[in-house]
Amino acid sequence: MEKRIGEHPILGKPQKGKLVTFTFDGAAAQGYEGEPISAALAAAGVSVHRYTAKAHKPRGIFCAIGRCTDCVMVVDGEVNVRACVTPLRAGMDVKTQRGVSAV
Amino acid sequence: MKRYDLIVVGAGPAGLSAAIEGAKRGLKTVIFDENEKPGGQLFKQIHKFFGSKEHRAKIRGFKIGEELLAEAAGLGVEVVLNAAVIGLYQEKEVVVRIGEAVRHYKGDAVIVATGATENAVYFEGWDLPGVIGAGAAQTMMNLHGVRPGEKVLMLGAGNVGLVVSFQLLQAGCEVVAVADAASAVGGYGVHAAKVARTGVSFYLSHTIIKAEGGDRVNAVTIAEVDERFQFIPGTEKRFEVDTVCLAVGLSPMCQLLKMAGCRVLEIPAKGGQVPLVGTRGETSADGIFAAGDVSGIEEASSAMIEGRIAGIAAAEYLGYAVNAELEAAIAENEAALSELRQGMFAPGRRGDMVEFTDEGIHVSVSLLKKGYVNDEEIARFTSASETPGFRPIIECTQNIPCNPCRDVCPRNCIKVESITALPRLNEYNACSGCGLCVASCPGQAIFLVNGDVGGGFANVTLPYEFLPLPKEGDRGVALGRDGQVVCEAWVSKAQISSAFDKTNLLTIKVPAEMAGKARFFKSKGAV
Amino acid sequence: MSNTSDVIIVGGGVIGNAAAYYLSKKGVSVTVLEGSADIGHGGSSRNGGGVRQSGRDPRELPLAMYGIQNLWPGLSGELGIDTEYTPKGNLRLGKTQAHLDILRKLTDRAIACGLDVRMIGYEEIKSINPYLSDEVIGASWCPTDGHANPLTATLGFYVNARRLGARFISGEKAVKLQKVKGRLRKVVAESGVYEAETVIVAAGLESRPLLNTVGIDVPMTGNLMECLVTEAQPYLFDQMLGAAEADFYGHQSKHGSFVFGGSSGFEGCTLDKSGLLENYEKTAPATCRGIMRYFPDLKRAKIIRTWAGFIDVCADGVPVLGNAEEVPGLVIACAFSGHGFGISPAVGYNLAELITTGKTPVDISALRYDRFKAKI
Amino acid sequence: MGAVERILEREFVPADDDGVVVCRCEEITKGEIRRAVHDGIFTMTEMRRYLRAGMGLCQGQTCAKNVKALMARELGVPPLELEHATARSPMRPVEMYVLANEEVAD
Repeated sequence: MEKRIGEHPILGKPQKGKLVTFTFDGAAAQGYEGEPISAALAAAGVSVHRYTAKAHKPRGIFCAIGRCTDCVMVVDGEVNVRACVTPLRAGMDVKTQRGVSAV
Repeated sequence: MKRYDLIVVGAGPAGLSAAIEGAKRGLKTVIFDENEKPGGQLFKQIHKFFGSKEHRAKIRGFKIGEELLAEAAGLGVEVVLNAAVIGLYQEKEVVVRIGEAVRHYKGDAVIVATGATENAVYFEGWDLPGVIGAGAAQTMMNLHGVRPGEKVLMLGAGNVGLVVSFQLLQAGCEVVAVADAASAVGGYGVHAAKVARTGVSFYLSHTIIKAEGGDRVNAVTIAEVDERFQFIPGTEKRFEVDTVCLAVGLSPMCQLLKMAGCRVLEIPAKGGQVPLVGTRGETSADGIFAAGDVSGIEEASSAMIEGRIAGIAAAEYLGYAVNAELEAAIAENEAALSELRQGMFAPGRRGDMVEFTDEGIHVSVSLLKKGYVNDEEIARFTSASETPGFRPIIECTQNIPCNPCRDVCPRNCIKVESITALPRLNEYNACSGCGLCVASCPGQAIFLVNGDVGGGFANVTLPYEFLPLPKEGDRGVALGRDGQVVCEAWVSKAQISSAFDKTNLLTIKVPAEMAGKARFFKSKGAV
Repeated sequence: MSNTSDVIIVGGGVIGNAAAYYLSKKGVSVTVLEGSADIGHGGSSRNGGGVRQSGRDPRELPLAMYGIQNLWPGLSGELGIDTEYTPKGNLRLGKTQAHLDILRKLTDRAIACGLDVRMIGYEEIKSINPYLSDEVIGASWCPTDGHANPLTATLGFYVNARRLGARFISGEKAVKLQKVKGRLRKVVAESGVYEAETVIVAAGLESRPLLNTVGIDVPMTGNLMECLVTEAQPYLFDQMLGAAEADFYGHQSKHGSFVFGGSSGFEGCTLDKSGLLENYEKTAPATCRGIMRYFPDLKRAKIIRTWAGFIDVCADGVPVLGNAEEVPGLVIACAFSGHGFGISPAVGYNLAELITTGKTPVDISALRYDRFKAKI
Repeated sequence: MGAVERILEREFVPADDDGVVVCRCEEITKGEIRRAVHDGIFTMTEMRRYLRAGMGLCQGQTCAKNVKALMARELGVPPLELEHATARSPMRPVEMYVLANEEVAD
């Protein structure tokens, strides 16, 4: 199923920025500028944002408003970036976080 | 240091309302909000609000947010977004992160309206991707236009769980079930009914045993619980899902007030830790006020009124309003607030098992257990007649503070005596079939029935907030209140009108004897 | 339950807990009275975690050395709780010639006491910690120093003392010491009266008013200091760090977060109206600026929490420790002046020896309560 | 706040779901929290310090209520008797260079 809502019965067509390219774990991906990184990833079918430090368990979006910090990823080399409240920009380098690093 | 008369933290319904009242009285006012968009939870609430005209009833939450924001801007309130208040220090010093800097501000008065945060429950697999808060689902679909998943199980049959379930359906997701450990639906029955009639099953006295999956949840198992919330072996039910939504309540977010040294109490009925506040929203710390969910979880309508009171109180505290004006405004707003706090869902009655409506009618047990009023019980409240001519069928069975149906009818067909009374028909007034009541009812509980359109058929007009909107002539099936197929149906009319505000009216033709049962429509293609 | 035990310890901080543990191990019955709701409420949970010998006054240096040689290495194993003891050295950093002069003086003094510590230059500093900025021109280096986790160490002593039978009562503030027939016998607290042969007063700043009730005064004052902690970060280094003027200290914890203390220069004159040990709004930003001058690479690390705590600063900067003979039965352990955590196992151990044998393995006579003399 | 005698009469009884994570950030399980109570960890603040439950990135915003209920059950007291941990700034994680950059508001 298409993850993006084309037209919503109440909200109409989602207002989005321009389509931009970024990289996710080294591969090219697309999303709309200004939407949270997590929205672009969800639309691309990505659920796993990180693997935990102790048990190496997958984690993804949980609160989506920057509070639970479960969705943190490595963005442009910076660890622990909350993907749900960080706007997507063209050319961003987004990586799955493992523990507190990208490897 | 930059100083304001009034610093408001949080641009949700309470914060915006507080700032408006302050600014109206001449206070130099600023609002800081950590989010990119103002309005707080209003911007995720796409349903029409309950209440009366004064409470902006039948206006959708996000529109109310826009209205408040415009009003605040018009009064000269500075609304600073992407501005996270990171501390409320002594002497009312507010430290705000804005962009790549922190700024220090002083407020002669500070109103904290930081709202609430979602509760969580833990079970095996709750940390899997795909298990999310109901608020997260709202954020993803209503703010960012992305479906959180395809097949969703909702845990929680309070208002949040019910509203979000309906929103998931509107976004095109499948809701496989709504489960709740409580033995009865906790939210408004009408919210449950509009979900149930689309075919969603309700499992009360059920909770989640475990979620399974690898890199994402792919199944969830629920089971029945006894009165002590212990699992009953053998009652497990497993659903294949890619998403589990948790809607298990909210907690006030009062950390900022705690940091400021305000006295905080733990009050379970208010959702957890709340500041000790007086009738004006004043906390134990001089010049610091609290309003909205941060001082106790309630509806957004109440938050707006609390915000107004706190805004006026801050004005009085700073000498911008005389006490008499404050007292009058408080009395007026308190009257409105107490009106909102009446009925079966009044804060004081939370947790009570209500057996009879204020009118003395035995409440629908099926509504509480299964999310819909069954065919036998509905007769206590309303009935469809198999006669020609339009007649509104009002399936509003609980005393909630709401009366737009009365105000909207051009022919005064509907009366609602006190705001929480069940609507009644004025028999002597002829319904014109305009459909405004159907479109205006925030609970989507009103249907128009024309009991005889010839050939043994009746027309049922129902509210329809989904896409695609079926077209005249489409064939399909009618579903009953319980979401089961009751008969074949044909679309005789699909009405879109700006007066209906996106609640489209779908008129379906069904066999006359089904007029009392047919409450939803599914196109053949969609069955 | 009987309110009589062999020893009463007033104060459930790391000192009190360590003493309770070592006494319980010897079969002594102990009652610990903690005035707040939480064990380790005061400085024990509000410090930078340094376990160092370098930079210490010669009067307390022997205790620090004793602990590092005899107690810290086996402590986690003994307690069954990870105290995160990391003996990977201490760099005390200097940025100016004046700093180097201070460090040199401290180093010479410590060497005279037999400590392995020396001055090192830029190159060697970089080889030990390549992340330090070029502003650092010299440092003292003590390879046997280190750091540990004050939270788990404090609670580790507590949990084990409790397991060995020590009685703990929290929320029980001691208000008065009382002599019976010439010997200290009773501790009157808010909810009860307790009796013992020996009373250890290890209540930090609160010790002073309590000791006053038997006519003893320890010249000390409270100084509200602040620390901050970052989110977990990839591993960078494992030394303990300090600065010549003691205005910056910290380390990276095992968990990955950095714990740093710093100052704004307003210490001692900030407001604390509510008594909540409030942070001062200027301190965390100042500390961050300080850290970035030492570690520019940490600029994007996120601060997740700050906290403040009183240090009990003694008039001459070293603790008061040992018997107060003029009040038989009274043992004092307070005024640790902000560097008590590192020596807490040694203090606890020596107090236990003092109480059970009358002697201590380390000579603590320089820390006597009655040492204070006017300067002229 | 009254005096609390740090004694727990009940023995620790293992449960099937002891392995379930309660504090997501620090991956602390139900069993670890329950066992810590029996070790003598009686307050929310101590639990943070002992196990790091509620000390991670979110600072307990997600788990505090659940940890509290779990501890209360284990201690055999009403949850109301347990105090939440202190609220400390910053209320949201802030990068060091941002916190360091104090702009004078104009």
